[in-house]
Amino acid sequence: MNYSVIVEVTLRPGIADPEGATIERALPALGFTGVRAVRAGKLFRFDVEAASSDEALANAQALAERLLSNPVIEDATARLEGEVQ
Amino acid sequence: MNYSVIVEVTLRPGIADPEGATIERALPALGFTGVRAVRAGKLFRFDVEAASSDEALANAQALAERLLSNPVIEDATARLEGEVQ
Amino acid sequence: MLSREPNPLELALYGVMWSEHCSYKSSRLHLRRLPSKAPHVLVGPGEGAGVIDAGDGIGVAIRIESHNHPSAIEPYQGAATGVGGILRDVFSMGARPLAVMDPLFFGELDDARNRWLVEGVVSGISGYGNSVGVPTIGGELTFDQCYSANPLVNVLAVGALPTNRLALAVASGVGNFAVLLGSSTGRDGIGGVSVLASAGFAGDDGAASLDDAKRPSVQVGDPYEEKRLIEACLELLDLELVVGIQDLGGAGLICATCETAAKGGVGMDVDVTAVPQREVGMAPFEVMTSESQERMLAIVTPENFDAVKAVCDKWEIRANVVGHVVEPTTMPDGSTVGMLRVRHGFDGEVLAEVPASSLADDAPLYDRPRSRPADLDAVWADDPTFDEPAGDPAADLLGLVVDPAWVYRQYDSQLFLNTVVGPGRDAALLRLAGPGLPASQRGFAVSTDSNPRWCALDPRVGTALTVAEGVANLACVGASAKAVVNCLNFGNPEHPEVMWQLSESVDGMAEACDGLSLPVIGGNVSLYNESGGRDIDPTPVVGLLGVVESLVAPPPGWDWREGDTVVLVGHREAAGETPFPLAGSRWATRRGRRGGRLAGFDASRLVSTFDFVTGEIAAVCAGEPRDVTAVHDVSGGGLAVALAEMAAVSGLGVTVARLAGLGELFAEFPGRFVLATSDAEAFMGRAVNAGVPVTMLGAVGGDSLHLGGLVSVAIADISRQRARSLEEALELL
Amino acid sequence: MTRIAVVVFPGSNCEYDAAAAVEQLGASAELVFHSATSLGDVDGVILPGGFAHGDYLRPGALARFSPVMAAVTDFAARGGAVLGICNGFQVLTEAGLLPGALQKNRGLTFLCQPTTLVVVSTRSVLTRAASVGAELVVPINHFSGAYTCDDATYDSLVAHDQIVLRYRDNPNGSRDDIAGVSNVAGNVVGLMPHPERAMSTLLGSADGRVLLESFVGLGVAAR
Ligand SMILES: Nc1ncnc2c1ncn2[C@@H]1O[C@H](COP(=O)(O)OP(=O)(O)O)[C@@H](O)[C@H]1O
Ligand SMILES: [Mg+2]
Repeated sequence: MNYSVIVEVTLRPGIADPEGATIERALPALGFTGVRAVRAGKLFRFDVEAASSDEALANAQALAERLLSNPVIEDATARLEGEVQ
Repeated sequence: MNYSVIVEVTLRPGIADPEGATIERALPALGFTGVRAVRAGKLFRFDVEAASSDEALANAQALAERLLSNPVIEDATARLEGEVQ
Repeated sequence: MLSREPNPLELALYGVMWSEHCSYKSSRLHLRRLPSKAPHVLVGPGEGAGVIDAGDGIGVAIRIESHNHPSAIEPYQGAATGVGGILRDVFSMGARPLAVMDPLFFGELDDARNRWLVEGVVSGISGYGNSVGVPTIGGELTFDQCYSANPLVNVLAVGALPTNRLALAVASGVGNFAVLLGSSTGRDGIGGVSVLASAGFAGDDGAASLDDAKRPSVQVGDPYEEKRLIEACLELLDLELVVGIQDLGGAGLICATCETAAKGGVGMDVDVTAVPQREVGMAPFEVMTSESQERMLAIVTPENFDAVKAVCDKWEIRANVVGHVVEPTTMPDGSTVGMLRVRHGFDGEVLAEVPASSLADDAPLYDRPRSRPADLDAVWADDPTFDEPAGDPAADLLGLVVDPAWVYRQYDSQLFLNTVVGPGRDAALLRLAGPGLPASQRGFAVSTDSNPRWCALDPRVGTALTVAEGVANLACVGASAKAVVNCLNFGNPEHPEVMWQLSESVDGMAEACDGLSLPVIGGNVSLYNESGGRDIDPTPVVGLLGVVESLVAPPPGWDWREGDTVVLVGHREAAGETPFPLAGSRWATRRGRRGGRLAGFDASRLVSTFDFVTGEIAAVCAGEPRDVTAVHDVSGGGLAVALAEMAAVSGLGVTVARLAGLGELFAEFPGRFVLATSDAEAFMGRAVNAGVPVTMLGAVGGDSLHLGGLVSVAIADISRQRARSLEEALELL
Repeated sequence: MTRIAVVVFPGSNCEYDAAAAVEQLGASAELVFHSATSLGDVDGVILPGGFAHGDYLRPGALARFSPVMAAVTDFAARGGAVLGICNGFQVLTEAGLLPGALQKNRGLTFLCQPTTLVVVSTRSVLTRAASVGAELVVPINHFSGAYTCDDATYDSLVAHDQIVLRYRDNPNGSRDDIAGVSNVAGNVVGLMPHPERAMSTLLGSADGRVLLESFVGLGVAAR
């Protein structure tokens, strides 16, 4: 079976996020008010071949932690989007 | 009211994704098999102050399209995560 | 020191300030033996950066520092924040940063984690250095098992200033404000210096648990903030709006406030609530010791504060008054002491009160036990010079040629239109020019060098030879050496063998600097570098700064031309004498031979050779007609590698008729140069006149390198191997 | 004397270099801070290289909203000569003044190295003084330099002779080896290589001169 997976990588709480902070500082000048706490992260979408959805998710989570993020500063979570052909 | 929002920015179909391709190439050496069609994107999380959840989402979608993505190569979608204090 | 029991906050502040990293308590005793004086030294060790007078009203500031332990945990951010920190040291002197160099040391690349570290560190330096807008013009790249899991990431920065803009980190003027500039303060790197740089990597209990314990210490760099901070600070100094200025580095605000107060002989009240905080609920200890990046402390008169604020607003930099300079306190015995007070509100509760100088200057001084390693004689006896079989020297040569271009291509090496010789050659050579500097035709040159293979065999001689190698590299671009900075990367100082290595290394550096008339104007010590429970090989990194008086034409490169004569300046191996030593060479190390004795360090012999080569090349730079067409010093890999690199770059071979043996091919010791000349007779005449040993090696031509019947190899093979070997090892090809 | 405005965004870093190159050619250069709402009385504008706003979000994404960009857009619409070098090129595409977008390099690393450019069109303010087919050695210095556009845009680029420079050996995965493009009128040009870094043999190459000479000289006269 093939499963489509999404991995979100975000900076851990307390870790400085210069990109998010810079975007937030720029917003009022662009006419966007009332936007706060901007945090920038990464997103990965891929297909995993596995015997079950549980196995697919476990593989994706392992991949997320080992390759797509550095657990010292980032959190990574995988979630299943659905089955694909 | 304050709403927590997530914006996902992904490359438009047909636009080359060197980052996704590089990750995909590196996988077998790390023992990950059966992973395909890797696409890399960006994720933004922020809080929006608005009168209603509809307004919050509309603001976020506008921000996503005007600033957070480049329509020449990227698609952007905003979704509501919930209310925050 | 205090005539009472310190409270917990005070104790904690002492703990951080007296840590190894901040106080140099194990090394200070030894560093005193380094010579630091010369007429052209404007600022010696002890300030943010050393500064020399380079002529034409221009001062050049230089400083080197390690960021080893942070880089082992988060290579990108560890390296990036290393660049940020060293730049602040330089612009805190009033100098505009003009160049960065990055000596790097990693474990072998057959290990995936080491490959991950290499890619992370290089992209961190690239990401920060390019974005902050300072060219990275060179560095070093060394692989050895001893750095596995404990990479060394040293960063050197050079800046230039009109000598009248020189700024010092001093607080004076009672009533003046201490203004915090730049980023808000978070919990980044709380206790970072004491936690990270003063403890080793235990190794056996597994990397994961160790990473967990150290997680909160990771700092994230923001080159964009730093770029604006540089522009704002230089503008403040140009407008003479600050009394003193200091960067916030290790131990953050506490270090900057107590050091500036101690230097000014004044007291300072610091209000923790006035510090802009990125996170909620930070304790005073956290605010005072956070190592959040991109922050500076400026001492400003109240009248100038509005003008300071205006400059900071323009550059979108925060500026908050966090301290007041106050009168020193009169003690019962009549003496006066500048007190550092940490308060909750300027009129609020005093949370800590300690003499500023006791925090800054009174750290204990250790004379840790030293002992010569017990196995040293056995190591010396195992000398490859006498019994290692020749094997296939051509294959050895191909195994030794590596072009680090994959690394330095990732660095902007050209910004400011100064780079005459960029990375990839012997030393970098830049025009001495930049925004706000007086006009000058001078150039400055920088080289970083190290040789842990030599220093493992003999830290004293190895370090002395390393200094000489730096001078040789400068000579290749026509620059006269003016000053030395050093970064002493060693193992655990609680091991007597490590302290012996450190002490020997300092003596070797002192001997070389005395012999070559060079002042040491700055340095940094990184201890507790251990991998898998084993101390790293002693790794003193030497940074050399030189000046070219007239730079109107580029110096010769490595590329010789058809018909040129290739000559060797420096000693040849004489028949019947002891062969050139192969101990500590890259050739021997590749064969697993790590023993033997080094050649000695002989200053008088080196000086005449260095002066001759420097003069020849400086003449080319000055635009004088010369017959020298190419130059390269003999260093890592020996004469064989030097010739192979020149052949590869030129696409033209050379045939060398006679070579004494493996020693002449692969031995490494400074003081030998390969030059090419279009007029051999004239060149030899000048060398003989200068009393410098010189021999003709052969004529340029053909598409192969033939070395004395020992090596015959096609240039195409050398070029391919050079270009590919690093990326292949990184598994990128 | 030809007057050139060099725009300084926070995070720009090649502004002094661009100004020095322009002055070397006998024109005058004025640094204009991004908060300015007018360019003053100038004959041309350069958006220099660097990392405007830290390149956060995307290179050029925040800079294009700077107040000065309204003046640049207006100047371009009136036929003024506008040159974006490297980060400046990225700003111009984000601002919609040039078609396409610049993506990360193929190898996912920053690249600072000499490249050989081939002049494709002389119908631009940057290439008027050059000749088609000429090869110029000019360094690149970027992470996001791979030119990208959809097929319709590409066809239109070709139809209107908007491809100005190509790489001889594509270093970054750019579509059709594109190193620089212009708008239809040819008065707005962006390129990833740095001609201001190729102004003297002391620094390795003087091949950038012909490009900047076009820009400060002929380009303006043709307005
Ligand atoms: N980490 C690095 N960053 C930038 N440049 C480097 C790096 N490592 C090596 N280089 C450059 O590659 C060239 C060769 O280095 P090296 O072999 O150490 O030179 P040498 O033997 O002359 O001291 C030098 O120009 C050096 O600056
Ligand atoms: Mg050398």
